[in-house]
Amino acid sequence: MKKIINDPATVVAEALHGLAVAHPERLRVTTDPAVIVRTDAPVAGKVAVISGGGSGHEPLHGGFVGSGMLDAACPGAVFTSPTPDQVQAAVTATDAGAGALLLVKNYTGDVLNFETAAELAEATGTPVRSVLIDDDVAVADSTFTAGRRGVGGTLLLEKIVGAAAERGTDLDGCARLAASVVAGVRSMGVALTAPTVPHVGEPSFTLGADEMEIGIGIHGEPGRARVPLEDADRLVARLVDAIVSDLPFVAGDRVILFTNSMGGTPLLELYLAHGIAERLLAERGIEVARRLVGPYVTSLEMQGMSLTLLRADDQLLDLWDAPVCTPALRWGM
Amino acid sequence: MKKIINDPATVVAEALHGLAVAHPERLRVTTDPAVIVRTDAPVAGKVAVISGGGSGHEPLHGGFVGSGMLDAACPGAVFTSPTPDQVQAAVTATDAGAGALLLVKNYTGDVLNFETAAELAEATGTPVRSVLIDDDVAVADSTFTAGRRGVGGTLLLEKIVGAAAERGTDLDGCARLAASVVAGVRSMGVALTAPTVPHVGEPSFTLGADEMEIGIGIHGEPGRARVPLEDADRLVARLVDAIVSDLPFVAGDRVILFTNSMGGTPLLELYLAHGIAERLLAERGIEVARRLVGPYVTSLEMQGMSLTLLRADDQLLDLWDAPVCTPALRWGM
Amino acid sequence: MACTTEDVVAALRRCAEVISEHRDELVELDREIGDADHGENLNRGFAAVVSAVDSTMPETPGAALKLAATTLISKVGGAAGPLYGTAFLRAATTVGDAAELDAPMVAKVLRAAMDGVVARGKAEQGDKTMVDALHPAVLAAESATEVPVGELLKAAATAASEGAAATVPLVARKGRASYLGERSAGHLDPGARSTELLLGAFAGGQR
Amino acid sequence: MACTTEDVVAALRRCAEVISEHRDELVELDREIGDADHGENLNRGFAAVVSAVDSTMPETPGAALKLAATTLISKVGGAAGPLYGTAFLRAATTVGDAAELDAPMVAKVLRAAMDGVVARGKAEQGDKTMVDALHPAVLAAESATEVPVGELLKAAATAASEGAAATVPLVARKGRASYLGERSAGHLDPGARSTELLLGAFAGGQR
Ligand SMILES: Nc1ncnc2c1ncn2[C@@H]1O[C@H](COP(=O)(O)OP(=O)(O)O)[C@@H](O)[C@H]1O
Ligand SMILES: Nc1ncnc2c1ncn2[C@@H]1O[C@H](COP(=O)(O)OP(=O)(O)O)[C@@H](O)[C@H]1O
Ligand SMILES: [Mg+2]
Ligand SMILES: [Mg+2]
Ligand SMILES: [Mg+2]
Ligand SMILES: [Mg+2]
Repeated sequence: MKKIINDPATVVAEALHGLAVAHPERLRVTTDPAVIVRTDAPVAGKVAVISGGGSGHEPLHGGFVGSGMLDAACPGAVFTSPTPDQVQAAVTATDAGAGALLLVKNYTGDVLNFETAAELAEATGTPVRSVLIDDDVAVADSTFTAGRRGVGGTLLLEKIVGAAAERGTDLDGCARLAASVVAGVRSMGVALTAPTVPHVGEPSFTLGADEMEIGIGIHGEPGRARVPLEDADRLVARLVDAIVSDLPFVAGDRVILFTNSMGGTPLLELYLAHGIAERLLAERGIEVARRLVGPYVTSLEMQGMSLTLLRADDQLLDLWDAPVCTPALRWGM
Repeated sequence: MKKIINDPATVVAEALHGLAVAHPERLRVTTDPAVIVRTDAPVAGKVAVISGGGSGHEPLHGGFVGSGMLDAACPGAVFTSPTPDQVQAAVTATDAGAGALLLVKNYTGDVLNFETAAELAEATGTPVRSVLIDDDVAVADSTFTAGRRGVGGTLLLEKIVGAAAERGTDLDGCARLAASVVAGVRSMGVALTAPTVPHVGEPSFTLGADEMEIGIGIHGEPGRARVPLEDADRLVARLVDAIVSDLPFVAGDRVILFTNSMGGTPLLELYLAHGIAERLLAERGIEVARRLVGPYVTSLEMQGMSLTLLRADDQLLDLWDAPVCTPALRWGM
Repeated sequence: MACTTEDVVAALRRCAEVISEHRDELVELDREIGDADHGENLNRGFAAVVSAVDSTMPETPGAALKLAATTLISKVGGAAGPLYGTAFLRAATTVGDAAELDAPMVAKVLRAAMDGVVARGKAEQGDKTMVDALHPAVLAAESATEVPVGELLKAAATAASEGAAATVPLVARKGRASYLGERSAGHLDPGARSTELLLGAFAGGQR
Repeated sequence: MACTTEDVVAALRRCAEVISEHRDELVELDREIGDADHGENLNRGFAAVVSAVDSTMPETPGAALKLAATTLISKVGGAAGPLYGTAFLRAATTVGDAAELDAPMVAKVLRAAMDGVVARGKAEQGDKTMVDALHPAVLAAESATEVPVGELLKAAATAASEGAAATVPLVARKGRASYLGERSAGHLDPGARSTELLLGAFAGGQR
């Protein structure tokens, strides 16, 4: 295993320390339980927007803490959902009386831990609402699975709900908005290589030199199918087809297109893929109104990419455009 | 070779297309010769700040085109310096009568091609100045080498000079400022793995499973020494020691610290390394006044990192803080 | 031969030992059909349980089980954290402040633990989860309430072991392994295996 | 037997062929002590030179050389682009508008080309660059001005070949290979090798 670390057991704690010293003006980090909180929290009168999940997906979620997006993030161990006390501590640190909205990626561990935390927080009198995001079309949404996973759409959800909360939308309004984003967002990813979790020391799965995994999860969970490597045109078409036909997105739709690197895929390739995605959407009459390209929802050093599409009306676009000031996403301020 | 591409021969052209459609409001891309230009160029009365170099280092340079930073960037083939006509076309597209400043990384190819372009541009009547950046302390600066390479410091140079030009500093002033940045900036990097250039198809060099290359260049050029893998504390100390003792940086200095991923090193590790660097600098009495952490000056998917330190007075910090609006670096607007 | 506070604490220590010994195996099982953290998470959690009992010295079996529950909930994360946490919490509630646990009580405790897991995780038998090890263990315990607690626990552990082994051919329908669909068949479920190990540790740490 | 426009154009086509055949070898040489692009860059450049002469049909040897020069400068990039571009440019200037080149002129052209490379790149003999192949080639040409142009070019190519081979033990002091210091010894310089190939192509394309 080749990594710039000291000890697998302390990777997350040391990285959190680095995050804190890197962004002293925007966030502070508490340890035990580990929580990343915007410096000005609690913000009077504002709904607290909180997310979290396993570490190893950076900048998700800690990189999105700040004005206009998350009030706090709860980083678990690498690829492991955080514990209820982390979530509780996040609620306590950000609660300004307007309640807290928990944005939870749909994985059994995340769901159970956030659920437990929500019960505990409600018991202390803070109104808490949870919204599950399950945008990954690679997984069949049936009783034979744990349901669709939350992947790239999480970023769009955090940005848009964060903007609404910043503008003073109340807890119910934020929860309704979040549900509408979840209803209109779909993603799918592909992996060319496997990530290596520090405490494991070897790749999470084995892919042949000429293979790729279509429909990969962001923890290196296997996806829909293992297929021979193919060129970018074909590969991007696969993702676009699966996503578009799922919702479905139709001619005339306006969308936000998010082209995401899983970490190890360089920008050169990512922009190339983005260009293809834009062309394929244009061919279907789908209008890309906004776009984001970069490594934002990653799986350590895994090579691969994902596409996320969100059907967006004027309100969503306006919230997307609203000022945001976080370590990883910043505009308008 | 596992890459999201169609054909090695068209990677750069296709990626440039993707960049253009991803950022229509900020930049436009011309092909043949390939140039990335901010949409509002030429900006009346403003010195044009132009850089460029081989592709594969994204977001450098194209991701830094926009208000407050570069007016244009010239992307060469992967790891290959651009040609004089690209640079000439960039000058033509951005020349507003106040002249052009070329920021050139010190590699033989870049130096020769920019030099040729400068001669050609001067011949057409545009005043052109060139500044070489050679911040890589890994290379001995002697008559036995092509001199130090330009690496991470390039980003700081582009940001600071770009801000000055945006404020109306004239060509001489911009060139003097650039020289002062070059005089005060030092970098060094390390690689854990090798990048694979699309037209080559195999890794640029071979590192054993337990080896790392100290003092790596951003094209996978070998560095100072190949040594056994070591933990983050030791590795970061190596980089800090080499950089600090070179200028030297001394107690009481205020610096901008830039912790850079070479591409394949995930943010989790990068923040961890950043935390160590801040601690080591604090121990030496060097004050980190500003910091930047991320994959900004990369070498395709190479795992590794670099540190860059710039001694910064109030003027440089003020220019660093000035608004910037580019695909990869954005604040204040 | 009933089960005292010391027995429960000793059993918790054996759990930590067994999990630590099998950490890599559980990681590897989870790497095959999950995300390779099960062994690491449980190991972190049970190490914390040992620290907690070291510094707190619980006074009843129920207090020991509750301490284990809250520690697991706050240290493990993932799916297994809340599931095992709930199991220990329900066990503690069932025990109340009894000073010793006899065989019928232990059987009740195991059933309550399983019900807690099912209430949280909604898994049924055959979904290829820890429930597949827990369920036969509970049945075995319930038909061994006449024997000493040690015997009962051994019977439960043996049944858990068989239940775990029986997960190999199953297709997962809950948890992360369910994303694999048919590809999850042919692998031992890591949670079922850890349940087997934990019950083994309670039964005497022989396995 | 002097050298006509057709001869120069044919030689340029042979250059493109030889470089294309040796693309991978030049990439590999550059991978060892540089950045693995030399073969790719020259191949792109000479393919463009062929397109250029196809569409422009130069009317004098000088025009053909100038077309090659500007095409290489605008298509190759890297160190080799401006260096070879300058070499061809100086060659074109030296030729002027002569319709044919005799042996003394070819020797002068080669010297001018080398001077151009040295003026741009500031490399001296022994720095482990293309100059180490060019320099012996120029000397060989200058002592062969009495023989037909074809013979002169063969002598130059042979000398270039020896000069290139002699770069193997050298430690690089210019270009990207210089970063390697002592580690650059033991490798053939890619630029010296391409110079050898190009002069071989001019001499008849036999190698
Ligand atoms: N819904 C569920 N009900 C019961 N057990 C479950 C459920 N989901 C997962 N599990 C168990 O949890 C185990 C995985 O635990 P762990 O790896 O710690 O969590 P995660 O999947 O979050 O990484 C599985 O092997 C399975 O036995
Ligand atoms: N200063 C110089 N003078 C002469 N030749 C040089 C000089 N620097 C480099 N070269 C030649 O250029 C070759 C490398 O060319 P190429 O790989 O195309 O450029 P780059 O190093 O920019 O990638 C070297 O092998 C060497 O022969
Ligand atoms: Mg997990
Ligand atoms: Mg090069
Ligand atoms: Mg797991
Ligand atoms: Mg080269």
